[in-house]
Amino acid sequence: MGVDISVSLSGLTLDNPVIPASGCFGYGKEFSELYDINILGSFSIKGTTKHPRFGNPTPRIAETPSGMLNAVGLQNPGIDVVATNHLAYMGRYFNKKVIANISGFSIEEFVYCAQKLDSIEQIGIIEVNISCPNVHGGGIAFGTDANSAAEVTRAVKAVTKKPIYIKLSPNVTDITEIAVACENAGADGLSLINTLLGMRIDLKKRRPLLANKTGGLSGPAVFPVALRMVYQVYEAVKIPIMGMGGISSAADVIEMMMAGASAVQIGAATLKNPYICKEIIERLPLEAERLRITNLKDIIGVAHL
Amino acid sequence: MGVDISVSLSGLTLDNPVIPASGCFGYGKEFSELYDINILGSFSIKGTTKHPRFGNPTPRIAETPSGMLNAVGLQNPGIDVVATNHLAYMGRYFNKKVIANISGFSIEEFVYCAQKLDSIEQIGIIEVNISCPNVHGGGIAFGTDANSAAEVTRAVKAVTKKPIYIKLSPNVTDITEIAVACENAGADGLSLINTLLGMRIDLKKRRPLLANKTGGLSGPAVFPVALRMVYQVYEAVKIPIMGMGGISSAADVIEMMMAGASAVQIGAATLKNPYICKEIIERLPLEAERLRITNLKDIIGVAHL
Amino acid sequence: MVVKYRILSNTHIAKDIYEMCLSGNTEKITNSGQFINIQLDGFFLRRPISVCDITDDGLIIIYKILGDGTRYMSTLSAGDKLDAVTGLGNGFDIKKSGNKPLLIGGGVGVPPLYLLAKRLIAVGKTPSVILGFGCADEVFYKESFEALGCETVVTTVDGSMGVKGFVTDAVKGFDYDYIFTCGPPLMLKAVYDKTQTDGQFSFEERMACAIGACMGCTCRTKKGYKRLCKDGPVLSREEIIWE
Amino acid sequence: MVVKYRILSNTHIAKDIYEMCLSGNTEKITNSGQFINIQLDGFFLRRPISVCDITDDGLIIIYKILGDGTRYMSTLSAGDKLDAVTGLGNGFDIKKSGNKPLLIGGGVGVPPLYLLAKRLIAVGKTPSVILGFGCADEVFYKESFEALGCETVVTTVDGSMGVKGFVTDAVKGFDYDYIFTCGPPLMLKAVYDKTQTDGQFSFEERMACAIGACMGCTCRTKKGYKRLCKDGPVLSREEIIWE
Ligand SMILES: Cc1cc2nc3c(=O)[nH]c(=O)nc-3n(C[C@H](O)[C@H](O)[C@H](O)COP(=O)(O)OP(=O)(O)OC[C@H]3O[C@@H](n4cnc5c(N)ncnc54)[C@H](O)[C@@H]3O)c2cc1C
Ligand SMILES: Cc1cc2nc3c(=O)[nH]c(=O)nc-3n(C[C@H](O)[C@H](O)[C@H](O)COP(=O)(O)OP(=O)(O)OC[C@H]3O[C@@H](n4cnc5c(N)ncnc54)[C@H](O)[C@@H]3O)c2cc1C
Ligand SMILES: Cc1cc2nc3c(=O)[nH]c(=O)nc-3n(C[C@H](O)[C@H](O)[C@H](O)COP(=O)(O)O)c2cc1C
Ligand SMILES: Cc1cc2nc3c(=O)[nH]c(=O)nc-3n(C[C@H](O)[C@H](O)[C@H](O)COP(=O)(O)O)c2cc1C
Ligand code: FES
Ligand code: FES
Repeated sequence: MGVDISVSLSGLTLDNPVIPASGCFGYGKEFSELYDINILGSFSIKGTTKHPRFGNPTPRIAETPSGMLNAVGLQNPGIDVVATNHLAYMGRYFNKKVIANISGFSIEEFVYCAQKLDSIEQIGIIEVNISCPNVHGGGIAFGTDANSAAEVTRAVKAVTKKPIYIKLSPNVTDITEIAVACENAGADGLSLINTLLGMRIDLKKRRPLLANKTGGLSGPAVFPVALRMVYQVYEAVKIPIMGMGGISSAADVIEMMMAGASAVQIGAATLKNPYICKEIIERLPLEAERLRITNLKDIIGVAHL
Repeated sequence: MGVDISVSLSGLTLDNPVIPASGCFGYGKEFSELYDINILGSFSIKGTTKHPRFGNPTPRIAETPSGMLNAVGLQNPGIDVVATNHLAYMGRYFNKKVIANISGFSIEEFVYCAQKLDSIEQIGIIEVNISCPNVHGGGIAFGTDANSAAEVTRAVKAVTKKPIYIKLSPNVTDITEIAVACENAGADGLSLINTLLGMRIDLKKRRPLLANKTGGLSGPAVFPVALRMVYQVYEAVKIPIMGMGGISSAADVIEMMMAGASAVQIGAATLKNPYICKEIIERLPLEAERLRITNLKDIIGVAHL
Repeated sequence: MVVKYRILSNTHIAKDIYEMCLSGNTEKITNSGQFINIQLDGFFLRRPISVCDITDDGLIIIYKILGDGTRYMSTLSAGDKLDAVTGLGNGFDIKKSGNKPLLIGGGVGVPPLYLLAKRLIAVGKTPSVILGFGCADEVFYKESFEALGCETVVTTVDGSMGVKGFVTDAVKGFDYDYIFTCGPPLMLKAVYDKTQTDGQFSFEERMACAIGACMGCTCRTKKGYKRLCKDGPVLSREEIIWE
Repeated sequence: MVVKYRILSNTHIAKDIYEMCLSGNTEKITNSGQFINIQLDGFFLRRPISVCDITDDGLIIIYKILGDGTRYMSTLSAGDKLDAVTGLGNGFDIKKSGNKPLLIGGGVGVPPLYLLAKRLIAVGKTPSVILGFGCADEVFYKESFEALGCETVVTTVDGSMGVKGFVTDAVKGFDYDYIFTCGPPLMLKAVYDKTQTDGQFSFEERMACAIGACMGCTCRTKKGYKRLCKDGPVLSREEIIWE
């Protein structure tokens, strides 16, 4: 009895591997009104950019079979406001370290954000999102080109002592190539996957349903793709992986960890059921016991043996 | 009243755009015992290779949210047996032209298959599957490299007068690049998408569930990804597209056509419900009418306007 | 707060329109104009539906069959469970109202105005009501508003009941000093243009979380970006930007 | 053929084991050992379950809660509908049987042997039966086989009922000239090794179409590749290749 569900990420020990994913938990405030979010392993804040952004026009949301599309387009108040207001205020309802998700349209913007966050005690990990469909570097998204990915990694690493996790895009021919490039450039860990590029059409209007035409697919539909990518990347790198994409149950958490994730993030499922992370954390020890797991850390990557 | 649901593909007129997808309809025989399959627009036969293949060990099938993984691995009796036995026998239960799906592990094998089929009257289109995860050309699957894709296209075009449709893989960074390469190399049309590479783990065994470890994801879960790719490719090429990936209703057919497909294929849904193509064909005129469509051909790519 | 409601009834009350009575906790629902977000088996996202009325042991919603989700809802029956996140949105602020409020609803924009009317009456400000529909078959709740004692005018586009035309064609007949309105976007814009008083407008947007976390439903206003699920769905005339 | 069955009952008969009686068309079910493929709301693939018995107006299946699909099945109740593709697989060929057939079932391999026993009795070849389970809690249908007049021995791994051990530990007590067996792969292999007579073995495999079209369930046999859904699930001893 007494399953150990704690995990660790680059020196940071988490009570459990459950982390709400960036963009699906805001800055935690709305959820903190529903339950004490200090039970979470950590959470990843909404992707922040150097400058404030409105994001894309609406509709930004569409439903798909076992999933959803979003084209929020990185709406955020900009890193300065996030650093001074949001993160400062967060202490009132969350007393653990958070993951700061940052994005940019140029290397300089990533660097600006990382620098700004470097001195903030509260931040455990900086998660560098190079996989948002809107972010471009020389015509190709940073996340779809190994050289650009490495470049961002190096630049960000140079300006902060915080552990840096690069968040990878699944919209690539070979995700291990990008993963290895990031590892070689000094990344402390990897987060994968971001959303798959998808689309829906409004049959009555005969137009793309989302104002942005395309959007990012997430939710249970993408789970097998995410799992495959975590499995492949685990074989290609030595740095820890935060696995995500479609997780919506304690069994999914265990499956993702067996594929190679040291911790997991949960996105779309928190939008469908705001209590899902709490429920999963409560369920994890039982599910582990059923599968004769006494320490969750033992199963990381176990499917490879 | 009286919606025209016929479509045409490279000179071939189909009574309707509904085509069971390769690998999900065998050679039609099992379905012909359930209903008169002559109501179909056409169907695409199981992928055929030069030599007979057993395929992968079992388990070959896994379930996923709103979808499934398969790792059949191109089990087939080889092109010679298909040409002499299966296609000959097919005339007893199917009197329309079929689509012959071929695969290969080298250019020579594709060419062998195409040559063999060139003189068979019954075959309306040769569908060249360069996107099966098992098929490699110089270390990279033909379907993930524009040059290899073009090379296969040219080689096959050179040996047959039949219309050639190249079947593309979704597991690429930029599908339009491959599509354009195939068009420039002489392809008459494109089929997309093949399956997304995915995986499941057996929690009790702590091992990949499929004997082949990874498998191809298909079914409704992939519909938004398929739709996006058809939409993108429609803008990049002038040749017709057979759209597929997750279609399971008449509304899906219309959505895929609005994205740019001239006809559609239906795979996983036929495995779940063997009557689905019949049901969709019956439903199509009603659904079209509801959306004020009088001729299905009018909506091909209409979402781009 | 997530509540597992029990369905008491699910009644077809007009063309494609159903009234569903639910039994369960309503403590988080403080204002008219708020909504609940309903989970449906086999659908990933929840469906936002306005609170039409609060009853002794639950609430009433009214919905229209628009797509697959609402069609599925119409197949549910008494005794079935319904999981919903409840008490969402700001709702109408009746304190800001003048003394002669006019409520203008179009189609399934009508339901939230019913609880609003009751709340206004409770503070002595009985509203007048305009209900707009496509045709007579689609009309619902006319009698319910009348039973509250509200002067109620129905408009139908085809003239098959009440005033022929749009809700805005009925506005001139009323003496009012404030409006509350809910309905399709084109109607809201027309009401905005054809009325001059202060007022509150309830908007619709496609939502994911509906609790203010995902930024799925943001709109620009003169007072900054607002999340229609949390800072809305009700906006005041002076803050609205039409795009 | 797709049949919409109506559930008449869904009864818990042993640990994690349910017996479900269905009313509906069974004309396509010609042999014992055939199966139906059941659609469940919220699950993409159907679940293959053996026919346990044919009744006047339908059939009986017995299933074990193994994962989410069978757990969901256990929540269904009388009156609910069940969509199934029916009459699948070759089934047992009783013409090939000797005069003293022995049926060996393990766990949820037991159900198809029940209809088989009835069919054998109908042609005057009353079989003997060995039913293997983990423990006494899991035992089902012992009395049913006895009521048919079959000599029936139960084995349990922990010895809590009948012979302690595996089905193969009970085989030596019988005089038989043919076997029919269904159960988990390890049991089938053990039966194959510990018996010498001709016989038929029913296998399980993960399936997609279950009608022979997708090649999802192929196995190698000495008579070529076979689709377990169409050319199986029953194979004869002489064609089996163990991998
Ligand atoms: C705050 C609010 C209150 C509402 N109150 C009511 C009400 O009281 N009665 C009523 O009938 N309808 C109401 N609606 C609209 C209702 O949410 C949609 O009609 C419903 O979600 C359609 O679901 P569907 O599955 O039938 O349609 P589909 O088109 O199949 O739905 C697909 C997706 O789009 C979303 N969607 C589609 N149309 C709308 C829409 N107009 N607004 C928001 N999301 C949409 C769905 O929620 C779902 O996520 C309200 C909407 C909002 C935002
Ligand atoms: C021909 C045949 C006859 C069967 N007869 C019976 C029976 O009479 N009673 C009974 O209890 N079980 C029977 N089974 C096994 C039964 O199909 C599985 O236990 C069931 O599909 C598990 O579904 P699940 O959703 O609970 O498990 P999950 O593991 O959640 O299922 C996931 C997927 O794997 C498949 N799967 C998992 N285990 C098996 C398995 N052992 N065999 C085939 N597919 C599997 C499921 O069908 C589903 O597609 C039979 C299997 C076959 C092939
Ligand atoms: C509404 C929404 C907004 C998102 N915003 C961000 C973001 O700002 N930064 C980021 O790195 N990922 C963002 N994502 C991606 C998620 O963090 C996650 O990688 C992805 O959704 C896959 O996980 P899921 O299937 O559990 O949702 C967003 C996802 C959703 C659904
Ligand atoms: C069991 C199975 C076998 C398949 N075999 C082939 C094949 O032999 N050749 C091929 O080109 N595609 C094959 N496919 C891919 C389908 O033809 C189709 O491209 C894909 O499944 C997406 O469509 P769907 O979502 O409707 O299934 C197979 C798919 C499945 C599910
Ligand atoms: S729907 Fe998530 S913020 Fe409004
Ligand atoms: S499951 Fe499709 S051939 Fe057997």
